[in-house]
Amino acid sequence: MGGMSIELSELRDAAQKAFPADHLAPPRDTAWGAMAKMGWLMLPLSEDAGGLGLGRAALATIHAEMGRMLSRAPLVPALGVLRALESGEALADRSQWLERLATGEYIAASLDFTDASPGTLRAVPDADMASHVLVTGPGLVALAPTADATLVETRLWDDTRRLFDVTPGASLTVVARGAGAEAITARLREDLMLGIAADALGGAGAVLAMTVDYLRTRRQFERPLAMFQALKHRCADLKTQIEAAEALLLARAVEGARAQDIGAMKALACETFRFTAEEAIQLHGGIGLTQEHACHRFMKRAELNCWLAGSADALNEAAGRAELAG
Amino acid sequence: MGGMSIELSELRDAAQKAFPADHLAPPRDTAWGAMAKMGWLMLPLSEDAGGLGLGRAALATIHAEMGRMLSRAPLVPALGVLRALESGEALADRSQWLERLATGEYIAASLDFTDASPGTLRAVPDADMASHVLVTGPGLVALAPTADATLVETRLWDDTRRLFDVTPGASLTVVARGAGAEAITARLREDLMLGIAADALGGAGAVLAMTVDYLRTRRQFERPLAMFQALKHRCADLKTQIEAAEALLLARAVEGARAQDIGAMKALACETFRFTAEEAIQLHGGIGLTQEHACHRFMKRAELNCWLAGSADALNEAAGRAELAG
Amino acid sequence: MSDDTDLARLRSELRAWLAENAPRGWRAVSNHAAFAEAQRGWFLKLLEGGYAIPHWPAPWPGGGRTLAEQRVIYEELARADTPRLLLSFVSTYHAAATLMECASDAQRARYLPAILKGEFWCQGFSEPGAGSDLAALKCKAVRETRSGGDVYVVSGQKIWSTMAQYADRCLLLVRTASDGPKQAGITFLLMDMKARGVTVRPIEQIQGDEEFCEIFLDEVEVPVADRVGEEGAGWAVAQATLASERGLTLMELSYRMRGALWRVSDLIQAQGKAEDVAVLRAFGALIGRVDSACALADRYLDRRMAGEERVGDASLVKLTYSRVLREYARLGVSIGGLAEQLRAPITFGDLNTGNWMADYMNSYAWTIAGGSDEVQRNIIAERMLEMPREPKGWVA
Amino acid sequence: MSDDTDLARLRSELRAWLAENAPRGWRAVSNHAAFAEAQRGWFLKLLEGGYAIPHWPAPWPGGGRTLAEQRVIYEELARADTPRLLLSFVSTYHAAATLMECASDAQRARYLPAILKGEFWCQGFSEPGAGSDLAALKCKAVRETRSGGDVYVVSGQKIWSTMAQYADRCLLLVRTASDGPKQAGITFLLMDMKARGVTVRPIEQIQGDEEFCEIFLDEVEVPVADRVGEEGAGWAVAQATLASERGLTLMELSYRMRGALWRVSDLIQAQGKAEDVAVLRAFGALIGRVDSACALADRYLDRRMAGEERVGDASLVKLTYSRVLREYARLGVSIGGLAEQLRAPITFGDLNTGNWMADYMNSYAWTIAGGSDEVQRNIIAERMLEMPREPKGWVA
Repeated sequence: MGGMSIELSELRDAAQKAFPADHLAPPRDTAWGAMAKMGWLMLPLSEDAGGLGLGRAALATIHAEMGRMLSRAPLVPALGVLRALESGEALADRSQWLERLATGEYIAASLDFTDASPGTLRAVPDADMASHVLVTGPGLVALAPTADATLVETRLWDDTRRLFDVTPGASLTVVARGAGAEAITARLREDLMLGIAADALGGAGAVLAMTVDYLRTRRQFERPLAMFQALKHRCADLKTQIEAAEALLLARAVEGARAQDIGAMKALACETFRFTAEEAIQLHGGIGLTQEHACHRFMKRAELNCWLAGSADALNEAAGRAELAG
Repeated sequence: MGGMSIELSELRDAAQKAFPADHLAPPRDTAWGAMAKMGWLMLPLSEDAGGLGLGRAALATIHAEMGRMLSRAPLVPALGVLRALESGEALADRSQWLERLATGEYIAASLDFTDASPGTLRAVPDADMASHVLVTGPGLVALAPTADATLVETRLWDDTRRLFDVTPGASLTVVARGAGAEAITARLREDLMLGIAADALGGAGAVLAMTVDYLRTRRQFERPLAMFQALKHRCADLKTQIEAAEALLLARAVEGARAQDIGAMKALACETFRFTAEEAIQLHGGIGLTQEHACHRFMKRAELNCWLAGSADALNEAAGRAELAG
Repeated sequence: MSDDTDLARLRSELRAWLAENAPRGWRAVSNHAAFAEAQRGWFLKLLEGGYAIPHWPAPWPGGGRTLAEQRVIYEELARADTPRLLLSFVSTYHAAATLMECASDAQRARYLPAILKGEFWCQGFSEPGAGSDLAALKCKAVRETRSGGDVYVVSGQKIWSTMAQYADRCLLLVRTASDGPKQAGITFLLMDMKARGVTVRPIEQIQGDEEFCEIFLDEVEVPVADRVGEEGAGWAVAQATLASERGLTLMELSYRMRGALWRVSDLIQAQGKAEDVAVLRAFGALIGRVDSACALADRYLDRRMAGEERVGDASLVKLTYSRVLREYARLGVSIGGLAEQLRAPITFGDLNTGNWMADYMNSYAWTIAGGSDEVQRNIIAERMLEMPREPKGWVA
Repeated sequence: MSDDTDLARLRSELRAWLAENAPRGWRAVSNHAAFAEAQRGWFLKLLEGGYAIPHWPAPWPGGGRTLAEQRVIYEELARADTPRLLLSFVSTYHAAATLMECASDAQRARYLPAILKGEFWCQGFSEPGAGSDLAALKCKAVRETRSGGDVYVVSGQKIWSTMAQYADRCLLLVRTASDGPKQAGITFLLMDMKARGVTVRPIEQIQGDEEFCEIFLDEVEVPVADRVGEEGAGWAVAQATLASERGLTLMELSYRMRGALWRVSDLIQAQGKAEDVAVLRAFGALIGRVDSACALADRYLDRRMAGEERVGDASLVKLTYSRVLREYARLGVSIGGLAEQLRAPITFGDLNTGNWMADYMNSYAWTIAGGSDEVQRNIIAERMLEMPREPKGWVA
């Protein structure tokens, strides 16, 4: 990612060592255990609370690495929720909650921002392994136990993700109320957008690298495909788009970035991944159409990412309105 | 254009002979005189009325040729108005009017479909050489003499066109009323859309041919630019888009085509020209940025065409709505 | 363009016949074996009606149709939403053209009637190592006397054979010589798919279908009597027949896409986006593009009928269709939103199913297979625009 | 990233200074002579303030700034909407870098102070016959004794020299040998634009400006004392200094574009499209793109500061800026509709003027000049992605 601090490069290197690029989409539960062991579940927790005190730049770094290797573990909602609970003024036994999360307990949250279905939370990642799901509403943030909820898994094209529709029961543990709840909800959404955007750009970089490798290796008409200028230029355009979106991701991965700016960035990042994956399949030719080759897994993850944590249409429209009003 | 009748190929050949491609944008008034002499001003007039009785396919053919050589003469509105007057049940001395038009008198019409300015007609081509301007309104089609009108010329980027804002005076000659007027207005709009679309595709073909010639001739890095595959593929994409849009133009250049289908075709044709001209300048490199080279004249005409006889946004929206309703 | 009287009569006869005979509910088929049977049934039914092989010469049943008549037939079959004859495609087009134009009388007498009994054929042209460079194929055939006969012993691998698991016979390109120009060492064989040494492995595709197969050939014996043309003349035989169907196929598929625009309308309504101007404009732009694909395919057929086909015309049609098909599917994916990311059952043998992600993935088959978009662009640039050919070699 | 104390102090000092000194109404200038004078005046004013040449080393006045300080200065100059120093660009960047890094003490002593008096320089690199292949230049220089001195006699033609009609001196690449590799025969001269035999012809551009010029050289005598480096070493001299400004320039221009987004807002309001969701979405997408161009330029500077610049990084920044600038202008053209097709007066020296068609046409200068988009793509593919280089020759 370049120009990053030593702390972040170390984090990146550790992630690449723990989850090498040649072993895509490792099993969720073992990966989750490894993440807990490496302390990633308390990455953003303040040092006072026993965490590493790393900010959004670290979140962007780690989520990008998870995108690169098609992680099945729900680190994006997990870390968002961790930060939400840490700010949860009304949460009794807060430090115990944080300790439980830091050591491996998972609390899920919805990645569907359309709010279409009161009563049921859509697109909740890995609710099957969650103890609770975070519920946000006007002036209220609370935890609902999954033991008490109805979970319905939705079958996805993306085979690296599991999403559930969750209908919570009656019992709720209050995390925050009033303005505090609004602030937590807003920040959670920003974290989720940042997380999905980082995931997307990690994936985009990986699928482009895979494509360039293929073109360099594969020979047709007595030369490597990578010699054909039309293909070179398409790869160069993808590289340029990815680098620009990555630069913007890092610029937005700070506290205090405005929600509309994070949203526009998320839209750009996800469209960049989507287009890169689309081109990657085309550039791989027939082999890209087979289940055996990893190309399609990136493509399906890219398509899904476009709809998690806000769609491009919704986010761009909001950014446009904000600029007009501003 | 291919697959065309002998009559149409003859018309096309005559146009190419009269207005060769190496003499772009000849002076308007001499071109207009030549057109009258060749009988083009009565092309669509029925044979009973002394015309050639050629239909919309002929209009598409001739307007495409005019686009190809950046014609300055207002043939698109002229032939649209001719057809309007021929159907003008309420027009006294109709045959004299038609004869006057067929021999060189010009009656103008607005090419602005937004109807933004009651009282003033916007985007009226060459009103300075018009005896009258056609005024259309709810249940009324009439002629307003320009002698009696205020003409304000608007300065355009496109130096091959002249457009005027025309505020007619009080005196009007009625052409049609009621349902007849509505039908004439509708058909006139279709004719104008077809005319501008044909103009666009003629221009697109010409500017692509010019670009391919340039790339074949110009050498860089010890080879013709046309050897670079990235440039070849871009030209091939332009060629494909132009051929597809041309095929659609010919399919829509028939009586009875639905307005929304002609509109969607017009939007596609004009966007095809616009994109072709944009790519043409890029592919010409520095020389394309000079006034000396003809590239920019096609580009400016392409940009203007996008807004004459309906914009892509308006026409595509209408086509989408019609399909939804249908 | 209005039909003349004969065409109008054909059209109304066919409509009446379809009202009686068009299969219903064929999209609900959920396994390939049943799909293959349904395909065979519909082919035999069409043959009975006289509409299965309009492009074959008379006196084959229903043959001897003009191109204009063929177009009417395909338009009506698409309009009536009948299944494409996916499994009879190779047998009635490529195999038939090969047999009629290049084969011996004995071969014709044996195989053409079998096709009309419902034999399915597949194509064994592509190889894993060759990709777009078809002539680089390596599948090796050595002429020997074995099992008491004069045979080619064939070993190698083929790929992207559509539904080869249900095929009875295969149009096979093999290498019989490896010195000299690569095209010159290619020979054309007709191979029995039930022969010993033939193994078919369906390829699991990204949308979950297994339409394409790999074919593994391990010392398969193909009688020399089943060679088409001379040894080493296989490339010319393949070229002669490869594009035999392109115009009609793409006309049919373009009109099928046009006929499926209601799926976009339904989706817009279901998503409550009928007043979203961005969606309406995108839909309108798509309509123009789909219509242009139809018009271009039509014009291509017109040119062919008029004997005015230009080199590269087929590439224009293929490239346009493949791009528009992608745009069609993408618009559906983007209007449908998160709901389209939920995996739904796929439909066999149809490209515009309303399962938008599946349609999107299927659309790659058209941008990659049968001459990728990249190959088409080369052809258009080099053969129509007369830009220089890709060099044969280079100096680094 | 928050400024540290020194940077924050620089920023507030500069803001205070700009509040006093920033020129007003500079966009209204309607002829080039007045524009050139205004440019010179603003350069001298900035020099007086200590902000004109922050990238020069100390003890030049205002020099010796860190890259971080330079960034602050350019950000603030853009934010205060002051004119770009278009006419001092070559003199303070390329000429200065050439003189400082490659020239003799005598040359430095003579020319650097002249630059600070407000001399304008131009670049004589490109030629009509060479295009992107800069090293193919043909402008010929022969060493002779003439007018009693040791001179190069130069004849040939240069093109795309920005505002050469107002330049005092020219960085000139000439060919002194035509055998051997084309790069090896190139020599770097400093030419007096007032010398006999120099003719400048402004090129009428498509938006009506005449910012670029052709320079015709007819036996122009350039003293050998004005040669930089050895004869035949000109290519290396040019390469060393060509990209000297790229990061800061593109950072400045990207932030200027960001700062000009209000023009899009105004246009949307004026066109009554504040509730057109298609327009809003397109605007939002543009905002993301513009912000990404700013962020990429920033990251490039960060990398340079950290000594981590990669080959190709400058190409990423240039290609991104040029594409986004095009998108910015196109969105304005498409929102503005027919009204944008009416020809309005142009603004000199600004790229985001709100005259959308003029801005659109101006944007080509960035996709074509200074290494076209196509050349940047080659660099990125070959140098960053390690794809094979374009072959030097070929076999047809």
